[in-house]
Parts: sequence; structure tokens; C-alpha cells
Amino acid sequence: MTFEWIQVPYALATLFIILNYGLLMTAVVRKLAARVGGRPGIPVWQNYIDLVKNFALRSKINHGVMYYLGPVFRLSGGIGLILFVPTIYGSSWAQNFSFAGDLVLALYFIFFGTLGMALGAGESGHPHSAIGVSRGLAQVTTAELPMALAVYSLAIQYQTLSITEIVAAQQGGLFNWTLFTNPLAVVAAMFAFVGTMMRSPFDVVLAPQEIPIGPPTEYHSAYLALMQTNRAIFPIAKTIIYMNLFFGGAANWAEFAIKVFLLYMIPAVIGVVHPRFRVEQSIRFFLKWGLPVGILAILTV
Amino acid sequence: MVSPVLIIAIGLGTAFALGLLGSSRKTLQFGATLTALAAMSAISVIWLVALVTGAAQTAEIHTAGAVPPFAINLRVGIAEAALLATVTLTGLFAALSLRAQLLKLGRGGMAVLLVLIMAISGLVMTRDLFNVFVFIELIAIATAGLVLLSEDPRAVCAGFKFLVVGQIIAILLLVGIIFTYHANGSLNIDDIAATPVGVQGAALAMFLLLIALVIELKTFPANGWALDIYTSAHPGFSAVFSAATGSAALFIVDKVVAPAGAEWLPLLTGIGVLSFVASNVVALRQDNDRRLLGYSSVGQLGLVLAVIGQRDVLGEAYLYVAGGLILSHAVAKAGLFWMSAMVRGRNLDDWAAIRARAPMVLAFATFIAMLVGLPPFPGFYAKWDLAQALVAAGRLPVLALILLGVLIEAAYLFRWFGFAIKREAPEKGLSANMVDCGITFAAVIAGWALGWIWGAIPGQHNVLATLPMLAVLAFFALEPLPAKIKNVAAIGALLGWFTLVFGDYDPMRLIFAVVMIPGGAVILLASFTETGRRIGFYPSAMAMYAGLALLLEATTFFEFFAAWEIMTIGSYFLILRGKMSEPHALSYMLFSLGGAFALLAGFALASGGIQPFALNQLGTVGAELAPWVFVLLSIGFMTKTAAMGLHIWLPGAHAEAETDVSPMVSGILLKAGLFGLFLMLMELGRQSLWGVDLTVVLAWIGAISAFLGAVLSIFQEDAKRLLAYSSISQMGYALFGIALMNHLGWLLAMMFVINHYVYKSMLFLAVGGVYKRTHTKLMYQMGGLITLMPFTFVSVLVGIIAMSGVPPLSGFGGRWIFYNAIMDAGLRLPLILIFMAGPVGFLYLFRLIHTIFLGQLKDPHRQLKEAPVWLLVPQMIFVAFLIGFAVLPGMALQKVDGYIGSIFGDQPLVWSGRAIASEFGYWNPVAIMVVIAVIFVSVFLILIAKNHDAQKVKQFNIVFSAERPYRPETTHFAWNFFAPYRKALGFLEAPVVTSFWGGVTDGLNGTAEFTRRFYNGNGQSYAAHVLLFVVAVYLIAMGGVA
Amino acid sequence: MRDIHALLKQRHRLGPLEPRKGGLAFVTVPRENLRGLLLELRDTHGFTHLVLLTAVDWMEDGLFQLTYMLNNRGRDLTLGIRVMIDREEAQGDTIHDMWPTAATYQRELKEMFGIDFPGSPRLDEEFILEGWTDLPPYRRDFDSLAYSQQTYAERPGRVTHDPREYMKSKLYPDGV
Amino acid sequence: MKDVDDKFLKNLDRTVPLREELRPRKVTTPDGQEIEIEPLKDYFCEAAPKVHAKSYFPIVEDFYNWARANSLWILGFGTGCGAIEMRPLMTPRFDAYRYGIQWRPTPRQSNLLMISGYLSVKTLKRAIRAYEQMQGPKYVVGLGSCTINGGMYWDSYNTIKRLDQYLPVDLYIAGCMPRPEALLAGFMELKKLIKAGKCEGANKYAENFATYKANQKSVIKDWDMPDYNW
Repeated sequence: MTFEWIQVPYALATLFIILNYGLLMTAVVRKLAARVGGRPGIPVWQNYIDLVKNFALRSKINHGVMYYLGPVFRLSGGIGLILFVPTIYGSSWAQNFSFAGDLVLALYFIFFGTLGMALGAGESGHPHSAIGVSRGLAQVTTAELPMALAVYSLAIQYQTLSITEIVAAQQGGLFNWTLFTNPLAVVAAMFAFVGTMMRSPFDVVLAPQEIPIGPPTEYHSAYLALMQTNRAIFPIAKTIIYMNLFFGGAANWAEFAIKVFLLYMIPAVIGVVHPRFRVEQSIRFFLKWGLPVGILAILTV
Repeated sequence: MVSPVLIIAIGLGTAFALGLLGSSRKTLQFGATLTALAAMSAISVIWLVALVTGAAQTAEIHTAGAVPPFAINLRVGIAEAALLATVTLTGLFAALSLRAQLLKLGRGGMAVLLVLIMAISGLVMTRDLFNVFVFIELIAIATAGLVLLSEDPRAVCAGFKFLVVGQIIAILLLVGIIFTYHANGSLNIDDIAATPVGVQGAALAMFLLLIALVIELKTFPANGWALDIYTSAHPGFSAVFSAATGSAALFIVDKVVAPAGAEWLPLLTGIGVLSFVASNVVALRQDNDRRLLGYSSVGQLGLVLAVIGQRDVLGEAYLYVAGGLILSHAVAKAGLFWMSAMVRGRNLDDWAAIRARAPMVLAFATFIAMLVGLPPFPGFYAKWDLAQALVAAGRLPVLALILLGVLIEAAYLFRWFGFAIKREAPEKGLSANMVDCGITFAAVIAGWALGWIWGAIPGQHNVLATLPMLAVLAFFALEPLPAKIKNVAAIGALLGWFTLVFGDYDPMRLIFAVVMIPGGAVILLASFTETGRRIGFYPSAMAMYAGLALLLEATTFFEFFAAWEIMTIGSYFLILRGKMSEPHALSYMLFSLGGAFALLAGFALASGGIQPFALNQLGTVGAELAPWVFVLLSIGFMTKTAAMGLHIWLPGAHAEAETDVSPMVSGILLKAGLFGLFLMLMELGRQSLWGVDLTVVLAWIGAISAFLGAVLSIFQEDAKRLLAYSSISQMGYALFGIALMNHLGWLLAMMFVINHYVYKSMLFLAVGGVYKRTHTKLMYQMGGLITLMPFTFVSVLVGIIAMSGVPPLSGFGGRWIFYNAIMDAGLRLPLILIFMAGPVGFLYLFRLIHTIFLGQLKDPHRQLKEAPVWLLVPQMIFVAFLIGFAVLPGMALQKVDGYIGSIFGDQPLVWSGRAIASEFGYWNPVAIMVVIAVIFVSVFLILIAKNHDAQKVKQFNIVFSAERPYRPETTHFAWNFFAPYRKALGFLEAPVVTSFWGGVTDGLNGTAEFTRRFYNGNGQSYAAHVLLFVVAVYLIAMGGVA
Repeated sequence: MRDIHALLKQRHRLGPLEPRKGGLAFVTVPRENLRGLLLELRDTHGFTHLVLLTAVDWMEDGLFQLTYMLNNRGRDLTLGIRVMIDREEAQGDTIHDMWPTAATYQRELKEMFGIDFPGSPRLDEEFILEGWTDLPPYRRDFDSLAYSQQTYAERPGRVTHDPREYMKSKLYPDGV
Repeated sequence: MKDVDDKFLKNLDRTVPLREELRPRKVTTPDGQEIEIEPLKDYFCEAAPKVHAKSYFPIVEDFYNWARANSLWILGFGTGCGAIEMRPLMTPRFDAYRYGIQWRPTPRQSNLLMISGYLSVKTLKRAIRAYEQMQGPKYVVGLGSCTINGGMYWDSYNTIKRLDQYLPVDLYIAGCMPRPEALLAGFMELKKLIKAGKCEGANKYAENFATYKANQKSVIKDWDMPDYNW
């Protein structure tokens, strides 16, 4: 697959859809959580308002170059992740720029935003930012491990690293999904999924109680707006990857919307009913439960 | 041509003539002595030259006009001549070194010295047993005389002990001679062979002869009597005692045993090896320099004795090996004793005094290298041939013991050298004067000359004659120049060499060559920051680079091994230059030597004694040997790549080295090990031992190193240690890649060779620059340096992005190849560790950049300047390269890919334009770079549009729960950065390996401590030792013979 | 309680015991006896708990009264020990080595009454009054109202009434 | 009912010295030369607050104000008894979230400061710092009579009586204490003001910065912070 200029507007369109979907869906999820608690909850368009409000802030401060670039890295990471992954299977225009690289690219590009964010937060000079980063990085080392193993077992199963081909291999019926052809890998991957969605019980990174929300402590105004945008996009992007790898991808936007929503609900539900882990607890958790499943996955495939 | 008898004649004559001179005219007497000695030396040297050049034949001199056995006859062959030269010259120099003493003592002393030298020469030449006895008596008496003549009370009692034991020896010898005469009516050595030794009496006779001569060698444990002499006598004399007497005694043993027949050899071997290992172990605990030298002499003599014991397998190489060892021992020991005459203090660390004089250090280094048997000295060649012969004859245990002994010897000698370089020098610790320096340097020159000669002997590869080594010698000559000029020269030399050679390398060698030679030049740019003359840096550095260059040039085992050793020595001296690096340099040296010996054994095993053996014939090794060769070689190479278990030398060595040395030893030196592994696997391929596939073992080791290296690295507070541990991890990746034994795995390893060189050198230089400014390596003491050191920050940033494998920089290429490589590899379990090592690596990298450059700036650092420009230049070059390499990986990899394809016969990667496709996935670096750049810029523009007017605030303008920060120190979160990680996985940093190696060394020292008790300084017990020794040996030996 | 008082009387110069309702009683000791008394109470009579340490300002007699309230949990007795100290160079003896909590009380007394307790840890660190420049506010010669009027801006229109007069005027507007 | 005694005069001539960590100090750099550190200059930004103009197009400004009104992020800074009254707002019974109100743990991200009760001088200092660290436009709501006229602390030696002397208050909610219903009503009121563009507290503070500072410093004797806490 090669590049034509027409792909640029296509990609932008995809991006636009996903952004709005992300903003609405996160709001809906929060509303659901509120209803569970017997509250009316926020209006579904609240995210848009907050976004506008933050863009409209009048006075801003700046802690230095990396601080300034941090959110840029963050959002670029999210957008890039979307653009490097084909969104809709078989759609002529939602393939984005997936010709640039395969699954490996997607997996490692996830770290792009994290790194930039960490550096930006670091330069703000706030100890809480550094603490949050240290916690987050420490947790991700083991949280991503089952995912890596699952991906490996998947790649061996399908003998390819190209996402498109993996999705293609899952077409033609529910039971061609990896979920059924390679359940162990999916379970392992789900550990990583829940662990990296920044929701309880694994959200000690931005623990609003002990450390006022960690890395973004010093961020505000447009910086914060960019990060909010990313927080709308990035989970969707990750969910898309999981959907493509394990749940047969999506052949049209409706299927996309449903699958992503359901997948997104998994960590949400778990988060609503679980208290928070300390970092070393979650590390042990992943080593004790996630890792063995992952090992089984790569041994049995 | 003058008759060699004159040597004896002159000696005796002058000795008597001295008596005629009035006792008052000391100077005249001294002059006479010197002249006599000079004459003797002259004669022997003339003979040596004549014999070597073939101008003369081996001469038989019959005294009293009758033929043996009715008269004593002397012989002068090459060996004799060489020894004579050594002896007489030693005597001459000894006389010079002893001048003060001699002038004080007067003619008595001089006469005794003359007689001693004369006797030793006679011992060398004579072919008659009784004559041997006479000369030995003379030697004993003369020695005792010389020792007793000095008024040091300890010397007196030492001399007395010596006499006592000397008499025991004499008696044994005499009895032996009588028996021999009884057994075969002749005292002529050559006749002994004529009669069968099977006769009980003759066997006993021979035993007594040998044991007497062996004890004369002061073999362990029957040597307490002699050691006191080393300690107490004047070093000038000890030199004679160690060099001349010892060599002569060895020679006589050889003379006697030659006719006696092969069944005596095992006895000698046993005694020799025991003596060698044991006295080296004891020497470990000595703190008096002369006593240490004494033990070392005993050890060396033991070694040669063992070699004599191997004469049956050595064949015609026998003279070469034994001679090499004896001569290097004689020269080095004499030299060291003469140096110790100049050092005032008697403790090992008093030798720090010599640091003031660079030539002295050179001399010291030369002698130690000669003793340990490092190139380019004769001992090295001898060791190599010895190993070949031993393995060929299947005498591996002997080889193992000898190598062990050498390792221990290296341990205390290099520890001593470390003291000399690193400990603080005592006031006026050095009493240097023209004469002593003169004779010392005569020894140095003799050493190098011998090195040349031993190399030049046909059938050998002369290490010194190679261009790189000549360059090194040239840099010795350049030392007086200022550092900057030498730096230009060094860079020129490296680039010049590269232009000479790169034409005829295959792509893989070429990559290594580029990393090692021009790569070294780039790092040398950083050395322009150094001012002054920087004595000692350039020879060492160039020695290392010469080793690397020769390593790539090597075609035979020997060349490879020599290059390896040279590289090791050079890097050792480099590392030793660091401020706190004394212990680390030592452990580096020991591990390297251990690895080198593993290589030596492996090569010998592979070649089976055939010399020279080409590297590319490694594949032809027999199937039953191949696995063992594999094991030995990979141990050797993995010591260099610091694989887990053999890694403990690395962190200290790399962290404590100088700013511009760390990148050399980390970025470049480690690659030598990888190069070796490549060669080995290319030739040997997969091997399995007891059904275990050894490459799988390698893969596991690689994975474990990759993981544990990373984990250990995140717990470091010292920036350079952090980087050092990360090197272990990175080399682990490379090792894993190689061990995958498939095309992409090797490509991955090559990628790591390039990437690791670039970003590790870059990071070490950056951290070094920070260290230059902040004077600390502890990260938590820094912070907020980003605005003060922007360039350094940029290079660290690029470095860690590349290293962590995040797109778009070149590290990602490595990861991509890695995934494709593991797809068709059978290994799965080790992957778990590798997968985990990735994110863990991310941890320590972030810590590195955060705690140094981000966070809170500290009071004392507020006005720091950016790192020196010459440190930045190479960094910026690296940054540019990393980005270029990220966009166009093909420029370096495509050729290598093709080459590896020619090895494995497959071609998994398709290079179409800028895009790369494998059978599993695809990778388009340009597209990635462009997409990311476009997104990044557009988002950045949005932010600028909104926040261009943001108010720039200072470091304490942070929300602090409505309080304000107290001090930057209390606000910077840096120390123990990953505390939760330590809570969860801290158990992984338990120092298991370190404690293991610590246990080994403690064990050795314990043994030494125990053994030295045995030397209680009491003459009677020493005599008892001797007798017990004789009896014990008798029981063992005759049990074997009869 | 009385038995303890009787016992203590033999060794310490105690004033008379003034019982109150329940297990509460007060006794006055001279300053030099305080320490020994407290020690004995704590170690032998089980008054292990320092309930509070506070002061009363007897401005007219030029005295400060320190009250150490001790409690015996086992027997549910509370003994208040009064020490009168001079108001001019107001100085007490620190007991933070017996009850670490005392250090905090003494810090507060130092801040609020200006009573010094040499040797008490962190005594001079301000407790709640950061940068206080005036008299210690709990001394009776410090007028809180005047101070606040001279310091903190009033909002105009605030009136205060004497409750009695005010209610009268409300209930009996015609003043009957 | 004690009346003021006119003999008492507060002590005016004593001043509080600067805190130790804020005094200029000498440190030696790694290369050994002495340098002078002035913490207040070197570690804190000295710039004064700026007056930020409204958006050029009124319609845009109205749109922005609407957004601001519907996304009030409260700084979780509870003083006095009112802190207790604010908690119920998060519970199902009142649920302030439905009005776009939520609590943020850091001043940088919040734009509404609730002074929920009496302010002792010590707390006032923190409140000012927190307020100045918020990014404009930002709003202050005073809760209860203590913030209005001192309330029951009318004669306290350590409690301020008028919040608007020290911070630009946009809205007072009367009561002692006002119940959550009153708070909600107050929020609605505030929203109206914001939408009407009447809440320019931040700019007012910047304009009359000198007066505010003077008032604050007249109360807070140990002003151990920069004049404006960015």
C-alpha cells in the first residue's frame, strides 16, 4: 500500500469521527457510573464545554520548553496511534497511514506520548508530577507484559505482524475471532487492557488524593485542553488496536461504535467496583495473574 | 674466537688478583671487578651472536688435554651461550647496583661476587657431575659470603639458614654423585644416558641428584631458607640470586634430566606445578615488595621446571618455550629488584613513589607484563606454544593448573601496579640515580628486544612488527608533546589505518571496523578538552585501538589471541586512569585474563597443536571437541560482553573511567566480544552438549543479562553506573540476537552494534560533560540543568528516545527487526524476559534524563556553563547520525543484510525504495518520520496560537498545597526514584554473583594466609621442611618408578 | 484520692486538697516541688495520662497559674495540680521528657501567654499566630476587641444592641 | 457586653524578620567560586499580574462565558465550617455535577475559589496564594457571615472580617452556615453573573493590585512570599 494525497482528508475525517465519539462516549460512561451511584450525572456534552473553557482561559504560565512541548507530544502520540492503525476493515478510506508500519509500530508508538508527557511534567518541577511519572512507568512495565506476550502468540498464530491481515484472518463469522481461536492470548491481553486504561484499580498514577492528579498537576488552559483531547482519543485508539487484534475488527462504523463501547465498558465497570491498588501491589498482581496466562498463551499457540 | 674457558679464568684470576691490590685502593679494585665482569659478558655475548648467526658451532672444550670421562669437559651451545650472557650481564649490572656496598666491603666482597658469577657460568657450561657439585658448592659459599658480608642482622641469619640447607643439598648431591659413579663408572653427564637407569641404585642415584638440584631451585615448600635472602639481602644481589642462580640451576636440572630419561619428567612437572601455583597463592598475601618478588621468583622457577617436565611433548619448541620463560623471568626479576633498590619504602604501596617518573612506570609495566606473559614479550609466545603442545598431548590438567597459577600471579602483580599508580605517593619515596636507572632501563630495553627476537623467530607472527603496534611505540616517543597535538596524531593514525584496510573487509567486518576505528576517532574528538601532556593516555588508548585493529585483521588463532591480549592491556591502562578506578581496573584485568585463558584453551583445543591454524578452519574441528571449543570460546567472549555472571567488573570499570574513556570502553570495546561471537558462530554453528543446544543456552544468558542488567540499572543513583548496567542489558539483547542463529537475529545484533555504539558513547559523553561541570555523578544532587546545558540535554533526549526504541528514531528499527527475528525462532520462554526488559529500560532512561535535567535546579548549580564544546561536537555528530540512520537504515544495513544472507542462504528482507518488508510485516521509516513530524508540528502550532503569551515562571512557582517550596533539595524528587519498584522487585538486585566471586577471592586469600604460617623464619624447621620434602617426594616418585 | 494526698503530703509541700464532684480534685504545689510530685504520681500512683496543661492569668496578683491535669485511668481519678508562677518573668519548668505531648502545650502557652519553658523542643516556632507582633493574646491586658478594630476592616452598617434593652423596646414599644 | 477600652493600642513598631530560607545566602559552586543567591528573585517569578482583555468579538466572549459558566471547576480548599456544607453537593441528593461543577485538586486547573467560612490570618495567607496560582478568569465566592462581616468572630484577634478587602469576591452566600440548597442557589446566581460577563474578578484584582496587596500586608505581618504568586 502506498501514499496518495487523498488519504490526508480521509485520515482527517477518521480523526474527526473518533474525536467526537471519544468525547461523547467518555461522558456517557461517566453518566452511567453516576446513575449507578444514583446521581443524574454530567450532561453528555460536558466534555465539549470543559474543552472550550480550557481553551478560553485567559492567563497561562509556562515552565519551560519541555513543559510546553509535553502536551504536544501527548496529543501527537494519540493522533499518530490512530493514524498508524487501520480503523475500519475493508473501508477504502479509513485505512489512514497504516502503510507506514505494522503492529510493532503501533505497540512502540504508544510510548511516544507517554515519554513526552513524562518529560513535560518533569520540567514543571513539581515533585508530585515526578512521583506520578515514577509510579506510572513502574506500573506499565508489568502491565504491558501480558500484552506483548499475547501479541507475540497472535503473530505466531496468524504468521503476520500486519494488523490488516490479522483482521482479515478473523473475518467470516464470530468464531473466527481471536477471542475464540486463541482465548488465552485474549485473556492475557485483557489484563494489559484493564491495566493501562488509567482507571481504578490501576489509576494510582493520577491519584487525586495522595498526589493531586500526578503528572498533569501543573497543566492548565490549552495545555490541559490538548491533554483532554488526547484522553478522548487515546483510549479509543488503544481500544481499536485490541478490537482489531482480538475481536474481529470492525467492518463499518456502527460495528466500530458498538465494539469500542463494549470494550471500553470493561475497565469502566471494573473500575467502578474496585478500590485502588498501590503500585507494588499492581506489579505483583500482573506478575501473579497476567504473566502466567501470557506464558500459557505463547506456549500453547 | 676467544675460548669460553676464559670466562671462568677471568673470573677466578681477577678474584685472586684483587687480593694483590692494596686494600686501600677500593676504586681501583672496583674498576678491576667491573672490567672483569664486562670482559666475561663480552665473551659470552660474542659467543651467543656467533652461535645464533651460525658463524660458530657448538663448542666442546676438553680441559687437561684428555677426553671425558677422564677429564672435565665444558660445552657452549646456543642455550649455554644465552644463559652465559644473561648470567654475566646480570653480574655486571649487579656489580653496578651493588657499588656502594662493594666499595664499603672492599676487595672481599668484589672477589666473592666474581667467584659467584664465575661459578654460575661454570655451572652453565660444565658437563661433569662432580664439577657441577664443585660449582654448586662455590655458589652456595659465595652466596652465603655475599649475604653475610652485609651487616644487616636479618641478612646474617638468612645467610646462616642458607648455609645449613646448602650443606644438606650438597650432601644429597654428593651421595647421588657417588651412587651414579657406582652405577656407571663415569661422572660425565653424557655417559649417564649410556647405561640403563632401571637399576635400583641408579634410579636412587638419579633421584638424589635431581632432588638436590630441584631443592637448589628453592621449590615450594622447601624454600623458606631462600626467601629470607630475598627479603634481607641487597636487591642488587637478590637480582643475581633470582635471575642468574635460578636460571643456571634450572639449566643444570635440564642437563641432568635430559639423559636420565623421560620417566623422571612427571616428577619434575609435579614439583614444578605445585611450586608455581602454591608460591603464587602465598605471594597473594605478601606486603613486602622483595619477599613478594622472592615468591614470584620461586613460582617462575617452578613454572620452568614444569616446562622441563614437558620437554617430551614440546619437541623442538622446547628451547623456545623454556628459554622464553627463563629469559623473561631473569630480565623482569632483575629489573624489578633493581627498581626496588630505588624505592625507599618496603611496602607495596610505597611504590607509588615511582609515579612521579613516567619512564619508571613504563619500566614497571614492562616487567609485570613480562612476568605475566603478555604480548609482545617472550613469555607470551612461550605460553601460547606451551598451551598448544599440552593440549595436543592431552595434558589439560597441567595446562589448567599453569593458567590458574598465571592468573593468581597476575592478580597480585597488577594489584601492586594499581597501588603504584593510585595510592598517594610518599614524600621522597624515590632515590633515583643515573646508574640504577641506567641498569633498570637496560633491562627494559632487553625485555622489548627479547620480545622482538621471540616474535621474529621464523614460523611465528611478530606482534611488534605490525603497523598498529609500531604506531603504539611511536606514541611512546611522542609522549613529551602536548595532549592536543598527540590527539590530532591519534585521530590521524586511526583514520589513516581505516583508509588502508577498509577496502578488503566483508560488510560485517566493515561495520565493526567503522565502529571501532573511525568511531574511536570521533570519540577522540572529545579528548581535545584535555590540557597539558596527559602522560600515558595515548599509548594506552592506541594500544587498545591497535588491538582492535589487529583483531579485525587476524586470520589465525594466534594473531586473534595476540590482538585480544593487546586490546585488554591497553584498555586496562586506560581504565586505571580513572580517579577511583583502582579496584575496578584490577577486577577488569583479572576477568579479561580469565576470559583470555578460556580463549587460549579453546583455540588450543580446536587447533590440536597445529600451528598456524587459520580462523576459518574453526569449522573443521572434530565433532566430539567442537562443543567444548564452543563453551570455552563463548565464555571467553562473554567475559568481554559482560554477560550476567561475568559482569561484575563492568559497572565499576565503566563508571569510574575518565570522561572520554568511558565511551571508548563501553561503546567500542564491548563490541570486540560480539565480533568474536560472530566469528565463532559463523564457523561452529549450532553445537549441543549432553543434548543441550548451546546456542539456546547463549540465548538464555542473553535474555537474563538484558533483563537483570536493566533492573539493576534502574536502582543506581550514579549516572555512569546506570549507563554501565544498561550496557550489560544492551549487550544481552545483542547476544540474544546472535544466539537466535537466524538471519534477522544477526541483523538485529549488527543493528545493536551500531546503535549501542552511538547512543551509549553519546550518553557517556553527555553525562561526562555534566560531571565536568557539577563534579558529581550522583543524579539526585543535580536537577533542572536543561536551561543551562541545552545541547547536552538534546543529545540525552535523542539518546534515550533511540535507546528505548520509540519511533521515529533508529532504536525502533532494532525492535522491528527483533519482532521479525523471533517470529521464526524456536525460542519462546526467554522472550518473556526480553519483553519485560524493554519497558524496564524505559524506566532507567527516564530517570537519567529527569533527575539530571528536569525538576529543580540546585543552589550551587545556578550559574553552570554548558559542557565544553569539544565534548559537544561528537555528541552532535551522533545526534545527526541517529536521525539520519532512523530515516535511512538501509545505508548501513542493506549490505550487511545481503552478506548475512550469503551465510544463511536466505533473504527475508525486501528493500524496496525506502520501505522494508519482511515476510511478516513492513516498515517504512520515511513515512513514519514524515507523518509524525506533520502531526507534531500542526499540534504545536495550535498550542502556540493559544498559549504564545504564557507567562514564563520560575522553578518555585508551583502549586504546593498552598504552601511554598522550602529549598530545591527538598522539592526535587530524585533519590530512590523507583521506590515502589524496589518494593515489588527489589529482591532481584541481591548481589548473588558479586558475593560468589567475592567468596572465590576470599577463599584464595584464606589459603594464602594459612600457607604463609608455614614459613616461621626458623632455620631448623626450614631444614626439616627440606628433609621431609625429600622423603615425601622419594616415596611418591620411587613408588611410581620402581 | 484523700489517701494519695495524705501519702504525698509526707514527702511534698502540698496545699490542701480541694475536691470537686466526681473523681476530680485540685491541689496547689510550689514550683520546685512540681517535678518530683508529677514523677511520683505518674510512676507510683498510676496518673499516667496528662489530660491538659493550661494557664490562668491572675493579672491583679501578678501571677500565672499553670494547671497540670492528670488522670488515673485505672481508678478514674483526675488530679489538677496548680503551680503559681510570677507574671513578670513568666517561666515554667518543661516536662516534655515525662509526657512528650507536654511540648505542644508548652509551645501554645509560650505563644498565647508568653510563658517560657526553657529546654522545651520547638518552643519558639509559631503555633497558629504566624508573624504575631503584639502582646500574647491570652494575657488579660491584651484587648482582643480593640485589637481587631484597629486591625481588621469593619463592614459599615453593623450595629450591636444590648439584648435586654433591645428586647424591652421590641416587646413594650410604649415603654410601659 | 464588654466595650472597647481606648487605652489599648496595638503595637505598630515591631516587624517580623524575613524567614531564614528566603534570606539571600552565599553558596560555593562546584568550581569553588562564591555566588549570591536571592531566593525571592531567583526562585520566584516577579512579574505583576496583567489585565487580560476580553475577546475582540463580543459573540465569542459570550460563547466563552457560557462555557465558563457551565464548567465551574472548584478548588478543593475548605476553610471553616463551610467545608462540611460543600461535601453534600457531590452526593446523589444534590449532585452539583449536573451543572458542570466539579472539584479539582490543583489551583492551576480550577477557576472557582470557595472561601467556605472564617479565615484566620494564617489561612488567609494560603488562600491568597491559592487564588493567585489559579489561572484567570477566576471567581471567588464567600460563604457565610464570617466572610461577610466577621460573623461570630467579630471581635477575634486573629480572624479577618471582610473578605472583599483582600480578594475580589464575586458573590457572597449569606447564612451561618448556608445549607447546600443555598449553595446551589448561589452557584446558579454566579452562573448568571458569569454569563452576563460581570465576573471580571481577575482583572479587578490586577487593576487594584496595589490596594489589595496593601490590605493583605496590613494584616499578614510576615509576608514570606513573592508579591504575586504565579
